[in-house]
Amino acid sequence: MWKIGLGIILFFVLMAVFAPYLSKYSPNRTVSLPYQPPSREHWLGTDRLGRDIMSQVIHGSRLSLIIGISTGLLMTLIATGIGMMAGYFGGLLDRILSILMDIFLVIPGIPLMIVISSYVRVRGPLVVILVIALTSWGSGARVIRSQVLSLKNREFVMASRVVGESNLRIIFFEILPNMLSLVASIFFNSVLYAIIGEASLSFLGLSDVSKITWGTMLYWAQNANALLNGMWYWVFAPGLCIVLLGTSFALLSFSIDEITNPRLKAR
Amino acid sequence: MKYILNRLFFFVITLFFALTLNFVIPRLMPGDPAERLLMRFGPNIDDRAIEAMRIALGLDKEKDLFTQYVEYLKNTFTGNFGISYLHYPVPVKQVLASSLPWTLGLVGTSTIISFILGTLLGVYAGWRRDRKIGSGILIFSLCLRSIAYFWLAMLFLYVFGYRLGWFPLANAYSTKENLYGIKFVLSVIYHAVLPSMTLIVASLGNWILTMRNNMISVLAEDYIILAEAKGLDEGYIMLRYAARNAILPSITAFGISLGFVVSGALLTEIVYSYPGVGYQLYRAVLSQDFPLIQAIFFFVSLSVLLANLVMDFLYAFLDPRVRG
Amino acid sequence: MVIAVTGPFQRNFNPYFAGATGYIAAGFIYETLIYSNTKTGELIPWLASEYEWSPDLKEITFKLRKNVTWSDGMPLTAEDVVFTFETLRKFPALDSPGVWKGGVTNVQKLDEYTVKITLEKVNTFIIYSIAGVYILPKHLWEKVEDPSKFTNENPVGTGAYLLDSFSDQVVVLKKNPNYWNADKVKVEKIRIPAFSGNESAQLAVARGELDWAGINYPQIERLAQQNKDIKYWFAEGNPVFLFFNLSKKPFDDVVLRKAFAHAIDTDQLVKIGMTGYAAPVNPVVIKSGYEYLIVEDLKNLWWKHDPKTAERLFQQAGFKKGKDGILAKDETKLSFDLLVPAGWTDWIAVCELLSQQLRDYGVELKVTPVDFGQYLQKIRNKDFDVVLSWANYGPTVYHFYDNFMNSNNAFVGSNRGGWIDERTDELLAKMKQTSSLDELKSIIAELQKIVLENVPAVPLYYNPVWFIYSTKNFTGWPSEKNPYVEPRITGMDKIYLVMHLEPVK
Amino acid sequence: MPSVLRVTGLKKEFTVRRGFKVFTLKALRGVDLELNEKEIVSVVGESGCGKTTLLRVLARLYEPTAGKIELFGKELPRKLNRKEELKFRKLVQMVFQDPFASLNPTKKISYILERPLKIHRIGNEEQILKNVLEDVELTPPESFLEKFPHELSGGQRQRVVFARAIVTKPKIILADEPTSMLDVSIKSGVLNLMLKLKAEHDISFLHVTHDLAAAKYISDRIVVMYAGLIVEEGDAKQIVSKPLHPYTMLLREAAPDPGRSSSASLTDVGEPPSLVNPPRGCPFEPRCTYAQPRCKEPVEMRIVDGRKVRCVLY
Amino acid sequence: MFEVVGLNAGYEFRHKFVHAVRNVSFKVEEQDFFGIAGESGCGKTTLMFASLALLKKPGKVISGRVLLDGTDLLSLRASELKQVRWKKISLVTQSSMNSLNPVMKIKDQMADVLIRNHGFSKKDAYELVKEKLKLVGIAPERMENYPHQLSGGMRQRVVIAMALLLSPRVVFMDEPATALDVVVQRSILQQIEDLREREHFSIVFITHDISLLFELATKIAIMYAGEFVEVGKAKTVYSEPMHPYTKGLIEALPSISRDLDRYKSIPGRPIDLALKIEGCPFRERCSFAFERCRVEKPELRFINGRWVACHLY
Ligand SMILES: Nc1ncnc2c1ncn2[C@@H]1O[C@H](COP(=O)(O)OP(=O)(O)OP(=O)(O)O)[C@@H](O)[C@H]1O
Ligand SMILES: Nc1ncnc2c1ncn2[C@@H]1O[C@H](COP(=O)(O)OP(=O)(O)OP(=O)(O)O)[C@@H](O)[C@H]1O
Ligand SMILES: [Mg+2]
Ligand SMILES: [Mg+2]
Repeated sequence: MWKIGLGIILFFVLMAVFAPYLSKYSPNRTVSLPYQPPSREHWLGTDRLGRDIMSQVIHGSRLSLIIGISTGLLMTLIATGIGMMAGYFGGLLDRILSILMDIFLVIPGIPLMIVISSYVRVRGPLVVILVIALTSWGSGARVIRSQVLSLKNREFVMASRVVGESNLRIIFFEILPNMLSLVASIFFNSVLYAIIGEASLSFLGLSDVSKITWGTMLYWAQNANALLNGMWYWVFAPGLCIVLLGTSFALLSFSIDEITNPRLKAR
Repeated sequence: MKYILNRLFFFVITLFFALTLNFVIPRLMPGDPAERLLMRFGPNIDDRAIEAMRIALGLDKEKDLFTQYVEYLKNTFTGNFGISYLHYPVPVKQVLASSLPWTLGLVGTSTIISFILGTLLGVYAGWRRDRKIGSGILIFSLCLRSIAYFWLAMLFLYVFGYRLGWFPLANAYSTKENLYGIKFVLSVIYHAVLPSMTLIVASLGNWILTMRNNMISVLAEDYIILAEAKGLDEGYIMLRYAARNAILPSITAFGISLGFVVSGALLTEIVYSYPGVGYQLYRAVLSQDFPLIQAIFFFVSLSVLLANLVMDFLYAFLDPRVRG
Repeated sequence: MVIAVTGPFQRNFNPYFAGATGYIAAGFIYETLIYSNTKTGELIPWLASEYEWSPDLKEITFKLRKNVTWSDGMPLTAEDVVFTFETLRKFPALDSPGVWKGGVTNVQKLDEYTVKITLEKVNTFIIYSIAGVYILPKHLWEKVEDPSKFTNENPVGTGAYLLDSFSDQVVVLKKNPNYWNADKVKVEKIRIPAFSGNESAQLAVARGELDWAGINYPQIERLAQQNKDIKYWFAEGNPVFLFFNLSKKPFDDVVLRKAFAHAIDTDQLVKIGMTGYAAPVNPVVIKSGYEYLIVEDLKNLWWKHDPKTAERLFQQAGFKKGKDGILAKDETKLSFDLLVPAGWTDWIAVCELLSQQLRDYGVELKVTPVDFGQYLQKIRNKDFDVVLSWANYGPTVYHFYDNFMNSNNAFVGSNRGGWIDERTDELLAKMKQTSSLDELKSIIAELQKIVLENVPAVPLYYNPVWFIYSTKNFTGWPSEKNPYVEPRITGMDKIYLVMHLEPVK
Repeated sequence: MPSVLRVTGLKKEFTVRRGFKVFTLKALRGVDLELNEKEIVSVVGESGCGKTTLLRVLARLYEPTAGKIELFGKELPRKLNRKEELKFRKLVQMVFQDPFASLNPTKKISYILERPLKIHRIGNEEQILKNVLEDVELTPPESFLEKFPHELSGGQRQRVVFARAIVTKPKIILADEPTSMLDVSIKSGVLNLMLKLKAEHDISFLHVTHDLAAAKYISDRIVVMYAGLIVEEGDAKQIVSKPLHPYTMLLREAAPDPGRSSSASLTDVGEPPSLVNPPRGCPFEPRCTYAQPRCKEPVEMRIVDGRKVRCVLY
Repeated sequence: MFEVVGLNAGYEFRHKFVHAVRNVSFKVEEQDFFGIAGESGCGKTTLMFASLALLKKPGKVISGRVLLDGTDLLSLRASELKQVRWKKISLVTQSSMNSLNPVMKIKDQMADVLIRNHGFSKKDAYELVKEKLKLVGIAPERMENYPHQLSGGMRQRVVIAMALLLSPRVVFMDEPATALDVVVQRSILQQIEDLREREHFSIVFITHDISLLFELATKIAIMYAGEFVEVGKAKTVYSEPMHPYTKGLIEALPSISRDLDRYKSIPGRPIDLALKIEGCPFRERCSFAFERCRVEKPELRFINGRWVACHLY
């Protein structure tokens, strides 16, 4: 299953890298009349500014991927950092951080993101990345924490304490390498979450809609009433890309769990 | 009992945190709501109206942060969230009173349906994990998990609302005529079909996956093997032994995932013009209606927290280990 | 009749508030003394049957109609009018028309049906402000502690309609049988369902469920072809400009501004950016209906899209293309953030086009959608280079020039680029104190010259007043051919419009 | 023989939280113990009686609640700075129960063995590693250095664990049931290894087990623990052949022994007392067949036949 | 009475076949205490599941028959199996601590098989439950409890009582007490032995702790790498082991009553069950191995009153 996931991701990565070669037009350029139906010239027609939608789908993979992956990275970083601190050091720190995790876990993400990004006056990919990452690290941190909690009491960790390893070394050299698969799984999940999150924020117009991502394409499509005007493909194409990319990350995350989690393995 | 107290404690802390967050965020950012309030008139507004609005909103007076915070807490607990900027001079309370029930109804029913359906599918997928049907359900749920709620909403709206014309395109009940009694109820249900279908389908994947994984964990337990050795029938083992235990972590997961569902529901409401808080929040954000934003955020958090609390109670009720 | 309004609704029928139901109250339920028709420029007596300026232009006397009653049966009297004005004075939040700020010093009852309004100094424009004051029933509102916070859930007005039923999803109005002008009103019921925004209202339009929708509908012409009942007319609204920050370099240079004016292809902006729904604007920003004010002699100064001239002017201003292909002079590079309010999609589209167009000359405009509040704040703080914005046209051309060029309005009002010029201010002051058309004409002519020579901003198009209607149930709608009213849902225009409708048999 | 480790009045309490209630769990309730040079002392006792806790306190993985620990006659301060800690770690090593869990699965054997050398700045000579591997009878050493733990069998892993414990040439090894997870066929190999290390490297072992037979085989002395207290202590052979304390007798009865002719009836054995509310007197009193009223009062350690026993019978 | 004939079973695992039970045959007589001992991973649990027709994917029985009173369990249909299981044959699983459903009351999880499969009324079922609980020394009131409310030893007893509900002929026990403390373990084993004598059932007892087996079992089978290498009376196998593996085990085992100066462990490690084994599986670790052991696989033969698979005899 992970092969399918990896295949799809690779497909989109290649698409992003070679976007200028793959697309006929610059995605930002008015190259035709607005609202042209699909034709040989414009496979997916043109948008309200007469820009080629196909080129936008291709170029949209760039920012969508970048935002998705960097948000995923940041989220994983925060989750891992906080989860490990809470799990390893325990005590009051753990209690405080745990409550914080739970809070961020329970408070509904999108409203929080909406609220925050509506107050942050600057719009742009960076803001989107920060907003999503800062509000959504809770579940990852919780998983990491419980894993650290169990690893911390594993005997090899105690053994390293007995030979005199320092705490930092234990965290990063003894515990972390044993959690890489978990961290990877969290990362893939975070990317999935980030891709959808970005799309949602963009769809609401809470990101910089002049940058082309699949999310902003949906925003424009919605604003141009694409569905009512029979331009369903304008809504369908970027949405499908989001679903595909999301699914591929979900597949990866799932496969990692399936392979490494002994409980999910065949008995 | 101890468990319950613990959860109550968490509830209070989280609520307090949400409240404070709610207070802090807007104050970290500068801004002039009066102008935003008028922005939705677009470029056809008169500059003089802005000044009048500032005075009306009491934004011309300064107060220190602490006083504001105390006032804010007091107001929150007395249910006084001030006056909505957007619907000036309607109190926020009233705006919420008219929108919260819609969201609660919509999210409540569809989440329960979706959870039950997803859990059943998950039970089956876990039970039949080695068969085609199990993998089929699994892949289906992985795909569903990657669908953005609003996109699904748009597709449904297009296909079932616009193309096929089976369902209404907007609103929570018919606006063509005034309906009363049972007719009104039917109209409400009819209007809720598409939004709730969206919510059900979009959140289904999550429940399936959670339950499937729990099932598989549970299926490795010795008591399942023993139950099989006893010669009990499959269905009985699947439900009474496996699912009954697998549901426990699912319930916790349910509370947690509720945040995601509510998030999705808000987006869905926007697409379907459903008059719930999601749509209000969207409009409040567009017009920088601080009091309304804060109140909605507060209530959404409160509802999710309450639901979590209920789930915790349910958990305690279902798990004798916690109950005892 | 079914009208689309953005909802969901809150029960608030205070006509001084701009919420959705406030719109409904203003005009349908509450009325003004006179009605100022911005389309035709007419002032039509409404609750006042006539009014009269004193010779020194410092007093106006209104005579009220005698047959007007409140919907609870009480008669409308001068008391109510005085009360309303006094309320606006006591609660400045309500004074959105700006009567007191505009120089009114006293409102006085002369007899039961006569009111005199006194002005501090001559200001002929005040009549338009008075046309925005909705008269409130004293016998009910005097009990209200703070009218600026009063939601007026059960409105009692003089208007043509009564509230029939209310819910957050739909407001229903029915005809007021005792309306003073009842025989003119042919629409028995008005149903106003709440829509969450353009998309859902658009869906309803597409299904032919609406008689009147004040919304943008992309590719409306397609729909109009499919459904013969659906018609539209996108009238000229406020003009939209590319404003330069005149207070700093490099836009203090008129040559550069002129270069921009020639470089921009407004046709494309209208056709693609506004999908053809905006009306083109002339360089002197004089709307249709006022063509008589255009000075033919100045037409040689009018600019038009002309790449050659533009390039020449850029050069003349001293700008040369650098290595990156961007025009530069010394330290200054022609690379700017182009501000536009976030969420205003057609405007953003226009900005994208502007950016594309100017790129060809070597000017880089980075489209920067910002939150609306910040947008206004940035303009007010002169913290911008170029911005896509609008100027309030007001009821007449005169209002427009005052809004657009008065130094009082620099940065804070419609004079967004900060045009500050003594001669302009003098002319504008003179304009308010005159009642002679010839004098006005000559003032306007001089102002036009100033505009053409200095290009304080580049006018791009008139923002459309969205208006989609259906002839299935009613006829008599205003249209491009019969523009008797500006088809807005706000204010008094709508009742004036409704009075022209006839049900289809 | 000089003592290398002496413990007096060692107490360890855990704070256990259940919801809002906080309990104090008294895992060690005043343990006195001495470990001499080149000596193997086995601690035996029921599950949960505090054996592991005792070792972990001594290894400074847990902080003791009270009590004195002397190492080579010098009292250890309660808090060690990094330098003191390293010095301590160099002398006192620990071996854990589960050979599958006590080696980091992501690291090669060479890494695992090198780390102590690096930490204690002993220098990273391959020869040292090879020597230790030979010491623990993993030959040829080269073939093991590059392996990952999962490539080794349980017995081999446990030997690696011992190798890691001895690279720094410690004087004391605390061994927590090092054979309980191993298969019967290789158990005694590890026991023999301990004997060998004691003889060849002058290492003293404090060895925790619940296998009385194994304890008898390798130890010089046996200490019997019950509910956080030492109830009997003495020569290994003597304790097994002639237990004094009723609990030791029970333990002796319970131990599997194919050579035994007949076994006493042990059908109802009761359960150990709660450590949250331990009995004031003899902890074994509730289960003891010889219980008397005076057992309800605290019982002191007595010396009988050169052995120590905490029972009123003697 | 209960007989396993030529059983081969294993697991499909990553395109390999782990052949965990290799041609195992044995017979359990009435009231036997049949012990199976062997190193961890040698296939004991697999043997048990295969014998009970309980082996599930990826596990697979390749060949063999399991005869209980003459019927082959492996060839029965599910509905027939349902009748046999628990009534004639039952089991106590490896970690009995987890063998109880944590969310069901003791009485319900004990009685459900009676009510659902064997036509008991509720009342009769609970009566029987009470009776069996008394048998293992647990107060009948305890049946209202949930598993977590019982101590480990009590849970273990409940599982044993459950296995005895329908007075089966044969009870399989897979390491029934290894997770428990020595003292508790001993008392439970004692109880099992007492029960067996009173209730007249046979036990197939699986463990890796052979000292325990030697003490308790009447008959013992030593398993190595999926095969039985020696089968015989427990006492005689202990006093005169024949197979070098059995010998090695006994010599490796510190014992309380026997004083040996030195116990030796068996060198090497068990062979990988995923491999095809040529010759004697033990030969690599055997100090007596000779050429024939490499090429020819020793068959289990009856020598001196017991079965041994070794070329030495
Ligand atoms: N970190 C801890 N926190 C709380 N309680 C603990 C902790 N560690 C041990 N205990 C408790 O202290 C008591 C003694 O535990 P310990 O592990 O020392 O027993 P043990 O003799 O090693 O048992 P076993 O033979 O099962 O290993 C037990 O009741 C245990 O539950
Ligand atoms: N599901 C499985 N997939 C693949 N291999 C398996 C599976 N279950 C067990 N095995 C392998 O089959 C062999 C026999 O396992 P089994 O559980 O029968 O051993 P055992 O003798 O019961 O061991 P223990 O004493 O540890 O319980 C082992 O090598 C094991 O790795
Ligand atoms: Mg222990
Ligand atoms: Mg087993």
